Amino acid sequence: MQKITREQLIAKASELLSNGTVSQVLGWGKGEFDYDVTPTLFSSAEELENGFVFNDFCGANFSKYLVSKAAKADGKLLVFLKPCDTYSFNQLLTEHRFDREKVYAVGIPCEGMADISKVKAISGDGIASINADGDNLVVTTLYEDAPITIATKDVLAERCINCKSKKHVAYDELMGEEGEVLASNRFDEVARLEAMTADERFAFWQNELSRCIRCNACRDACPACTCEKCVFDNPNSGVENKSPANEFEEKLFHIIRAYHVAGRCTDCGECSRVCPQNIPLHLLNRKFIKDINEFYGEYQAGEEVDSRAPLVNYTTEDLEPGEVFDRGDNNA
Amino acid sequence: MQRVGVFVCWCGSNIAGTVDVKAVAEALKNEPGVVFSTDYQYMCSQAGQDMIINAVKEHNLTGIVVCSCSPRMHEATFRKTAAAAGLNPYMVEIANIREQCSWVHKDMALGTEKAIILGKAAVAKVNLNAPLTPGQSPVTKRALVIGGGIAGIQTALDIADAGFEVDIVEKKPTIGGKMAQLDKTFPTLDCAACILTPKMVDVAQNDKIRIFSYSEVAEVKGFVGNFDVTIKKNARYVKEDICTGCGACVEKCPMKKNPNEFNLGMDNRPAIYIPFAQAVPKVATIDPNACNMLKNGKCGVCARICTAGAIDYTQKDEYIEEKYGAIVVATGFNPISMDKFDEFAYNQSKDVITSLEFERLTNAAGPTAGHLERPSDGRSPKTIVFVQCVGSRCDACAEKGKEYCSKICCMYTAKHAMLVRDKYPETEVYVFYIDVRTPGKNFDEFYRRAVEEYGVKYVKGMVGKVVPEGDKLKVQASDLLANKQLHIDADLVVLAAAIEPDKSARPLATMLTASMDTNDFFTEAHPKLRPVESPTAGVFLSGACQGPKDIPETVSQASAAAAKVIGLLAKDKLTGNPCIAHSDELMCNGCSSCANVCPYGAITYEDKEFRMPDRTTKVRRVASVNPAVCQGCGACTVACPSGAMDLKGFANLQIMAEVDAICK
Amino acid sequence: MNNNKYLREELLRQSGVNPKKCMKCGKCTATCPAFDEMEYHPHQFVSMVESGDIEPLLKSESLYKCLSCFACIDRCPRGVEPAKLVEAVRLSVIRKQGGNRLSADDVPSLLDEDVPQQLLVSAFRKYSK
Amino acid sequence: MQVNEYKPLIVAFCCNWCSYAGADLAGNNRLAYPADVKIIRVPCSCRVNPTFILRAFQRGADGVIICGCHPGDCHYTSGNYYTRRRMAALFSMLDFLGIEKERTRLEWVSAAEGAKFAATMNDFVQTVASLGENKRLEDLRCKK
Repeated sequence: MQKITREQLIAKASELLSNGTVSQVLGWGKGEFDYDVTPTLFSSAEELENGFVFNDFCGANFSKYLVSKAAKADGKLLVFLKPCDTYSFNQLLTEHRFDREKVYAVGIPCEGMADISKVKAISGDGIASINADGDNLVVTTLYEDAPITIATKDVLAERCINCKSKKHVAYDELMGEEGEVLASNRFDEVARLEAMTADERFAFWQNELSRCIRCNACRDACPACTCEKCVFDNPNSGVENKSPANEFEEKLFHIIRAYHVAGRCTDCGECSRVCPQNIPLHLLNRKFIKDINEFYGEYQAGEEVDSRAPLVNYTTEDLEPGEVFDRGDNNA
Repeated sequence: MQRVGVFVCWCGSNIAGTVDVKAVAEALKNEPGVVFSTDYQYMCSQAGQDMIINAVKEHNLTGIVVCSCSPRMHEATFRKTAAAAGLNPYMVEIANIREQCSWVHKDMALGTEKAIILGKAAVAKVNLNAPLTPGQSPVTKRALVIGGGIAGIQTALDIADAGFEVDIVEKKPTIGGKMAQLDKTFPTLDCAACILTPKMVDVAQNDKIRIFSYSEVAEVKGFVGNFDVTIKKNARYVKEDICTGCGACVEKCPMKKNPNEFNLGMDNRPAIYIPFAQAVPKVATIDPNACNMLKNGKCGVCARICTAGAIDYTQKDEYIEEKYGAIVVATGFNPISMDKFDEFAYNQSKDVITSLEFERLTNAAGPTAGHLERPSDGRSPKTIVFVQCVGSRCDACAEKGKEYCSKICCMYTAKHAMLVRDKYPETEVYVFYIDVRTPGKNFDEFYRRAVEEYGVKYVKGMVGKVVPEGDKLKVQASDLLANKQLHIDADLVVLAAAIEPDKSARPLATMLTASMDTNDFFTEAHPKLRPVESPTAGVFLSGACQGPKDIPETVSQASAAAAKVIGLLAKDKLTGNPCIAHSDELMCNGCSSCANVCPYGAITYEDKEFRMPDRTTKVRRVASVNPAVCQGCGACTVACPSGAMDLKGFANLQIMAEVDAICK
Repeated sequence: MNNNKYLREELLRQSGVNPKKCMKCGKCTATCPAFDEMEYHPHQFVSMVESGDIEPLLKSESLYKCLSCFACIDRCPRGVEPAKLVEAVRLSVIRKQGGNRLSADDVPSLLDEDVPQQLLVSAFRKYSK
Repeated sequence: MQVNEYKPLIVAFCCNWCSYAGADLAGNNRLAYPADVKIIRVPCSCRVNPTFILRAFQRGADGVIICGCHPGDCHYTSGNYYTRRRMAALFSMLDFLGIEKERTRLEWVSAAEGAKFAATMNDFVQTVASLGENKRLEDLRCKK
């Protein structure tokens, strides 16, 4: 159950629309089902009342939408940002991807969002409705007579279980209480993989990446992937390719995708959220983040506007690539 | 499709000995685009080059591959050959089948196989080559020298001597810098003023040189050959062109008690002042923080006394925009602050001074008219302790001091000690040293003279603490060779403070996009081979802004920098390297990744309007590469996430084609 | 010699001192208030430990003359921290069987109206296992 | 000397100013190394895009080595510092995906280090040869 309600958000949005602070609202819109919430632009209190939703499935990070939508809006654009979204917001500002003056950002608290695939794993398919009831979700399906009650905490998305921060690093206005940067265990899974043998790791990734259907959802949802034209669509890049014709290209795509956001990725987890094949893509990003933290000192992309990403920076004392693999031995 | 000609060189038996050149030529015939393939004994000979020229004409070749020695050897040669044949010189690729094939492999079969592969890679690349034309940019034939010390003065004089106009920007009211404050110079002991002031006069009288004193650089735009610089001329409240420097105002000014910067605060000056008698320009300056008229409108004595009418209380800071082809940084150094060195009691006793202060104390134009007197009571000191390496050669992690050796202290301390013993032979002089470093012509001889002829007591060890007690300074020190602790009652303690770059250097480096090391010394383009150039084209380094230096070294570097500037300004046009980065605006996101990694500051951003497919327009921030500044390293091409940035001559597709050819 | 090598490494490990950083300026010794009491001075501790010449130090009264005032640590331009090395050598002696410099029985004889209690406590801690 | 039948394919990216000159010097001094090494000249090691490395593996390379000026000696002052970070991140990622880390290497070879160049190549070829064919990052379509 979120601490902030749909009604509070609509009231805030309507107020800002009516007093002229903003001309449009970027918010979560009603989809076909209760769980497929869609990013939507609202222009009036009426539209908000009819279409705006806020529930445990509002995971979408709106920062990326600002790149295209903020420039087009006549006045300011209101955007609701969960704590993790604000990091992407700052990172995009660092990269000059939208005009800060065109945006009115309202920070909202987040209790963690649910993962629909985890819900379906319990309830089965054919979900007709999902409603929050205290700390539970009540699910009705076409195939079950009685509603199924699921504890929300049992179906939280992986990124929310390992939430890195409940603190907003950017906003014009904050609703609810400000949270703290959390000590999360988000690198545990990466560490577990690192501890495996190379063969085991290869088998793990072979299994995961071979499921890729190259739908590009990870790229399209990623707030760091805002290129005017992606390198994979650029014929002059030499790596242009559109489909995962074989396993090399699956790997190539995912290595390059992760490499291109390395140092810029805020670890918002959108890539894994949107992956229809449930590939744990965030692990690739977190591997880079973990490495960068260990090699070059702690760095959280988006924590500060105008911070210099580690891969476009250096010190004369940086470790050698060969030393990367020796570190463990030295400590032993 | 290109029409490629392949020319395989035997290099006598150098290549042909381990590579079957005929087989190579034959194999490459079948590569895509190749219409002609041959081999010859010496491709670089006139006959070989003629063979290429004829083949280009005969077969309408558009690209050339020479399989020969290293491109580092003969790429330039074959580019000229191509140009002679009417081709663009950048349509040539070299396959290095000598240094990287025949000379390192002994097996004919393996060598031939590898030579064919290297040839294929070159063919694959040349198929994607495009004609490149080096950019040309005009050169503004004027130079700017930032800093008017001996470095800046020498550079300016040398440039002006070659017939080019030079402007000097100096933030103090006069040029002269640190050298003007010195008494004598080592190792010859001639007086600093006697050799410096004539040069200052030369600067003033040279019609090619303009001096912007009491001024600073406010903004730098542009690039090599074409800098646009904004100079901020601070208000000195005296009209420079009218003031005769007679000094009447200085004498009559009632606000007399202001610390005199030129004498390092050891005496006072009036609110209106001329730093020293030989100042250039010899013009008065009003200190706005000291002048009663400027502070509360009461006084006006100087304006009344000035018969020339030069005083102007309403003067404002002035911004002047100028164009230059080259910029020389000569911002110099300062001694570091002694605030953190409590053990030497610098802040507790007036009789603990820095070496630069000692220079003023012994200078005939200084606060004591050259008589060595203790700052506290004016008595002449009987025992003087010199301490070396104060704040130099410290640990990188130490809270105080610098890691480097300040280089000049050993010699000036020997000079000071020698001068004291010479003028006041009854004075006892101790020098505490860690090492005495005297590389330089006649330097060690000079130091030995101080010890052997003048009886200066050099003690290997360091001073641990100085405690003022009564009118004495209790100095506790170690004598490491005697394994003793010494206790000396000194009258004067002189600290050889480390030197550091002037504080103005850091913001200036940012403006110039010139790089600095962690100590804020400017970095040279190459530590051995290009010591007076900064990595930023058109920016040159003169004097101690690049590292600690004594006067002879500073002057030689200043002249070297001038020579580099003259070489640049002598050109009418600058021809660039055409293998530079360029950005595809349609794909650029304006994310600044490329600009962050560019070592030369060659990338700028502009907001550009783009027509969208739906006929609307959209303004986007996009990168543009300045062809005159880009050196073609390619760092930006990898930083660019979208692949909008590419490198001409080493394009993504070209390198990938080479990879493919090798791996086929 | 082997024994010395082991002891040397142990002393360096315990103290965390890197004697190679020393540039032999002698500022530590220059600043030492206990110089006249000490047979070996701070800079000698650094160079003797570095060269493995540790035996004389182990036997020297200097170990107990060092005031642990840390002036040498404060003044060292190279961050070598000689006092930590003196401390490490002292510890290596008093930690040996029967190595205590001060036993509880000695204390009463040392009592003196002018000696502050605190000093005895601190000496006891410094000189005993 | 151990005779290894398997001939690996090694792609070496060398910066024009130091390592390529170092390779030339190895040639001038006739310091032998296996013909399996094929050098591609780039202006600076920082020109080497990770995609080039992956491309080489895709097309059948068994090892890729990048050589640049020693840190601090870069012709472009700082290019190799970026290379060092990029390659540290990339190599670590390849290792994370289970691709043998011995197949990638970054070495600093100056223009004076012809002997080091030859020794490095000998060592790298031997290392890669002992791993055998690159199977984990290959594209079967590119096989003959």
